[in-house]
Amino acid sequence: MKDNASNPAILELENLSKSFDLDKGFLETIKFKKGRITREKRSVHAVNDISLTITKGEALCVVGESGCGKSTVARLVSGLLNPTKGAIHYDGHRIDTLKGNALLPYRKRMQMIFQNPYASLNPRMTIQQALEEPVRHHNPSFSRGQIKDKVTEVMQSVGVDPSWASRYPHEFSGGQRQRIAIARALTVDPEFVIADEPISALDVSIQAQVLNLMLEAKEDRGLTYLFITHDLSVVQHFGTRVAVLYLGSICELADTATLFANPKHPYTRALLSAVPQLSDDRPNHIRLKGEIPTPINLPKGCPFQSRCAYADARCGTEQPLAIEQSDGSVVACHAVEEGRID
Amino acid sequence: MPLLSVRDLVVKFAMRDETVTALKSISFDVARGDRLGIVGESGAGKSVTGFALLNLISRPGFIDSGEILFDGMNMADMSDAELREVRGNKMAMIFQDPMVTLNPVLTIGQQMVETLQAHRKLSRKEAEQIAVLKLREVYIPAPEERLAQYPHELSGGMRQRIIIAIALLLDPQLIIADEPTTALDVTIQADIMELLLELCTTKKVSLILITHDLGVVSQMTENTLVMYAGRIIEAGRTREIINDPQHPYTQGLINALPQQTLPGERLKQIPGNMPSLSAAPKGCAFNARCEFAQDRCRMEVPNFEQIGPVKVACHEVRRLHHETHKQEDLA
Amino acid sequence: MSMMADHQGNSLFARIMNSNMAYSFKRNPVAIVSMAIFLIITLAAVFAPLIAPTDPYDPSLYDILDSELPPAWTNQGDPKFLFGTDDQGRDLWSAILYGTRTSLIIGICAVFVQAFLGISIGLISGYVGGRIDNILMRFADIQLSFSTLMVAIIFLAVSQALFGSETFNKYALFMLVGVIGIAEWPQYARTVRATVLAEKKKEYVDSARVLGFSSIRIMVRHILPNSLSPIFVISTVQVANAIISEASLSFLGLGMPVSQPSLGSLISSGFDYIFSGSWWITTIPGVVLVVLVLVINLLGDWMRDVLNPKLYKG
Amino acid sequence: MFAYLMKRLFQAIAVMFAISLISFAIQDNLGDPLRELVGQSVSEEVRQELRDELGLNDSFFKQYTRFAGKVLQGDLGTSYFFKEPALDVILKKLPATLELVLGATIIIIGVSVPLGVYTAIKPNSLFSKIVMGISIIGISIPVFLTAILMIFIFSVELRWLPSFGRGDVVHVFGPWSTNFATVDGWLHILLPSVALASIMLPLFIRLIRAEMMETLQSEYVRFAWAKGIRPKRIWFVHALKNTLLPVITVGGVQIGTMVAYTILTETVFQWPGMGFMFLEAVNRVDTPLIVAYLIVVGFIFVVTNTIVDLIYGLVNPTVNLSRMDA
Repeated sequence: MKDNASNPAILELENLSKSFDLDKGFLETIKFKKGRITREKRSVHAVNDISLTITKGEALCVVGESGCGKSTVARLVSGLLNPTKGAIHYDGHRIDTLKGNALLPYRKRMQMIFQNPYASLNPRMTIQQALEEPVRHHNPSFSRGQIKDKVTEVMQSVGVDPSWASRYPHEFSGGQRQRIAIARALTVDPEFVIADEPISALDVSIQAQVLNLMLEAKEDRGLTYLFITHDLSVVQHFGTRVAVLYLGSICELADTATLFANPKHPYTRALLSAVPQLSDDRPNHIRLKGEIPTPINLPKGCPFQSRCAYADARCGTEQPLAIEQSDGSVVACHAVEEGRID
Repeated sequence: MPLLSVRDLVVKFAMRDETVTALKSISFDVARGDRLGIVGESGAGKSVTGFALLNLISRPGFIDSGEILFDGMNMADMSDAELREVRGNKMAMIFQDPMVTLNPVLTIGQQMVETLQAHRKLSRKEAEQIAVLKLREVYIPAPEERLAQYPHELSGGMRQRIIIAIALLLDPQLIIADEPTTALDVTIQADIMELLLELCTTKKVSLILITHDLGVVSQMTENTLVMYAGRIIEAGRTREIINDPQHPYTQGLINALPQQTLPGERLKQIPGNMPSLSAAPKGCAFNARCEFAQDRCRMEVPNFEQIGPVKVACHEVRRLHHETHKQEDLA
Repeated sequence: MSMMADHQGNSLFARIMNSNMAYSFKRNPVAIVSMAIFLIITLAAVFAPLIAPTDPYDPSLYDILDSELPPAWTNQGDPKFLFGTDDQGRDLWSAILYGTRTSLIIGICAVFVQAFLGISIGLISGYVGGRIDNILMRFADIQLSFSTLMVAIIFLAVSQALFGSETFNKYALFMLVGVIGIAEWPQYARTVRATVLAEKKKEYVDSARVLGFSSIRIMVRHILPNSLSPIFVISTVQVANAIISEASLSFLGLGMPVSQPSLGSLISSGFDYIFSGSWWITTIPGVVLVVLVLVINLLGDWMRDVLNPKLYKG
Repeated sequence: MFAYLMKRLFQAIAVMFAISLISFAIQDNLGDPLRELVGQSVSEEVRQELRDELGLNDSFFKQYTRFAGKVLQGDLGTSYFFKEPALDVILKKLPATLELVLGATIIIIGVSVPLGVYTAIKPNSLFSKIVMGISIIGISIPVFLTAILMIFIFSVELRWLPSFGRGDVVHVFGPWSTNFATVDGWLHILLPSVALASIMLPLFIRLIRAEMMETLQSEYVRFAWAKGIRPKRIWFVHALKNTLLPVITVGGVQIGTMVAYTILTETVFQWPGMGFMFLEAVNRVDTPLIVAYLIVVGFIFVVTNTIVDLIYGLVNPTVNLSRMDA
């Protein structure tokens, strides 16, 4: 997949890290511990040294459990957060350092869909207003008619009747709202869409509708997706490539088919085995020790060591590097590297 | 005699301007030791069913009519004292979100001991001993130390284990679990489900598992009810329903899962939305979304009747049943 | 639950006005009666110069010989003076009309000052966050903990001592508006800030940022309209509180002078005569004050029930 | 916890500093100390000399440090009117005010908790509706009007209770004398306490009711019902404990602000406390007394607020422990 010369990279994340300070200001860093006053500054290390390349036309899924930093990745890429370290390149241009109007052209090319359709539309704006606003903002030269046409066009393309445009969001169901939110992102004709858990707040039957809509948009408009989700069955269906995140680090990155057929990282294996299946054979679920540690003051070495059945002394001291395997997948695990796992 | 027998249960909510019916006369049985799944999308009435079984519908909701026969006694017209006797004791409930289910200002120990003392004459010491025993059963490490801890000191998965331990404290005959893992991560969810399954089988406790996840139902339960817009539309053995769903809605629900389609292909979606309770259409509530709907479906509510191995509420199902079998023969 | 979705009532304020709010108003007799009384009092106050038989600000129009006449309906009452007269022989009915006018003007103007300061500070504090937010909110907390009344009493007392009562009386109205307005801004600021913080977390704000809108546009066009319900609710309560504060200050002699009385100074001027049996000088303006404040509070309660904003604490 | 403590302490000091600045500014601008010292008949030259001597021509900073140093030693100047140290005058009046606040606080807590809880548990009962009705009327009556009304009813018309003063007080220690030792003292403090309580009581009832109703809606209360816990335990242990946390923060501050309302009640009831004294001092332009009042009241506010914050930190397990083990 690296030698995919026909499809140029659209987005590159280079050693991207993001941490949030927990103790703000001088006073909060002073702790009283075991009878002694110490200074300590705690931070949540949400994303640690992630490098990723997304090529045109693919749908890269980022999966992981809550607190693994997947939403932070989405927010970093969309510019809602600024990285602590590292760089983000879009189409060859560094964008994480841009501000205000300099970012505007990229805003137009890169849009985001959010998780909660009940919160992602301004409740006090009609659908028409909500959809017109970005069109007007990004195309100041458009006439009233052109704006109206554009809005009608996107509404039709997401399957929302344009005659409902004067209604308010609360008059729509969750699925319809998510369609409208997608329409809003599409009004500026982006080429790259970040979708942060776009279907997890929806019911099963509605999930299928929205997923289909996103697939359609991908084909019709040649969209590239960065798709954040916790749902592996959606990944298998929707993604072309998958990055598995644990405690802010990528543990495995592979083509979807490869990953599902032959997961290598112990965490990926546990994750896949935990998905409840419809079939009646008893699940052979890999039970992990303990629970996900908090991303405050990360342990040295492999972030997964505390729950890993294969962890040894090296895992406790040395952070595993991402190494490309024979089938093209990239895995960060000492046990895999050493061949301790089959 | 089944452990639980629900007959024509109707639950209504008195809203400001109108009274909406959340459960439109549902009936089902749970045998001793049985594990029953209740599946449906949000607003189908599955959570309301769970709370109604404990007669714990809070205002503005109320049980309008029907019987909830639990161990021969009707929960629907018990006094408050009699209800207390049953709740937490013979019939326990596990809630959806472990982060808000435990009282933040009481220790785990206090919340366990009070449950025991509400139903048995026990000293605090004795009660704590039982509590530790139950915490051990749900694989809580260092259970003695947990008693003095407050909920916020524990993770979500740990809290849900404690809630399960509280449910088990008095060895109930029936546990109602309302989406017990929806708020948890996939790997934790699998652990909790495994634990629940293990406890129910070894202790022969009946389980009602309310969920939206067909995969969970498939792996956890023997029987399943599918609910739609306040009614049960399909009921039977879980395997039958998963492998050969009869009601068009159940079929649609299963076919809409991404696993049922090849990667990248369009999913088989059900069009439209579930109608809100106040705007339910005439006839079958599913008629607007059903590809097989006939005039009759828009006029009269279908009966809930045995068709083959399952019970289904659909006018068209008998005909559809035949047709699909014919097609299979041809293929 | 889906049925709840229909009642969430998150639409443009005008829309609520047309549907939900008007509907519940029509069904709520307490709200209707309160609104009617409030309108009557307000209209009477606005048209006081037309309604009042005499001008209570003009000392040449009243006669000390008429002093302490009881209301017209009592035995010694003079039909010329509907509510009797005060200790200086001034027609109480006229004085009350003008007094209500003064009280209402101070109450409403003070709330405008509060709202302007509080909403601007609250919006900035909530949207900008960080150190500015911290400092502003600490400041608000401290000011609140000292209570409006204390701040106002000390400020007014010191200015009275500083400028002498003559100058003070001349500018009393502005001073009252200013001091009640400034002392109460934290109420608004905290409410607005809390709402802004809650709204800011919602994805529609993120969505607007990703679409590249400017901060000011997001603040004014997106966040502010969604923060209106709590502002409306506290505004009613604040008007009631401001009227009470004004009355209390005037009662202490730190507010409107007796020559240009507000309801509070009328009550105060009658207090000395209550033991000698002239109950009406205190009681009648007192009743008017309580009824005015009560109907405003009742309207506020009704609004709180209808708009049902999440009123944030702390 | 440590940071929390330090922050509160730091804030308290900052506030006291601000108060001292304001007090100093008032002292500096309000009235002329020379007039009090020498009268009108002294020549301008002598005045200048005296000014120099008294340090009135020093820089602002120097004058302020002198002022602050004196304040820290408890020297708040001498009252022009009483010809006594201002602090002594205030300390003599302080017990009367504090007892009034104490009486009102007892009434508020004793009445608002049961009523708030009851109206939350049974919101639709007739009694609850009456309580809520009275409480909104209560909020709408200014405290001085309640006081006047009560004097009119209980003193003027019924002649049951005295309308002014403290009555028979018993000396306890230092400047402290109490109302709570004699029947006459109790009778005297009853009306002023009730009047003072009348403004906060409805607020407290409504606050407790609102918090309690919210708590009763919570999942953990629902879970407690599902566990078969007795209603009394659910109401008074599960719900009330969670209700009181926010009530402590709001309520604690409100009790502090009651000191402001004592000015009103003391004026109506001629109660010989600080508030009454303050208004008199204002009328007499007794600057040192005004300044001293400001500093003492500011100190009371700061102390109550700090204590309330600390109590909240101690009572609330989430605040306390999460900071402790952090």
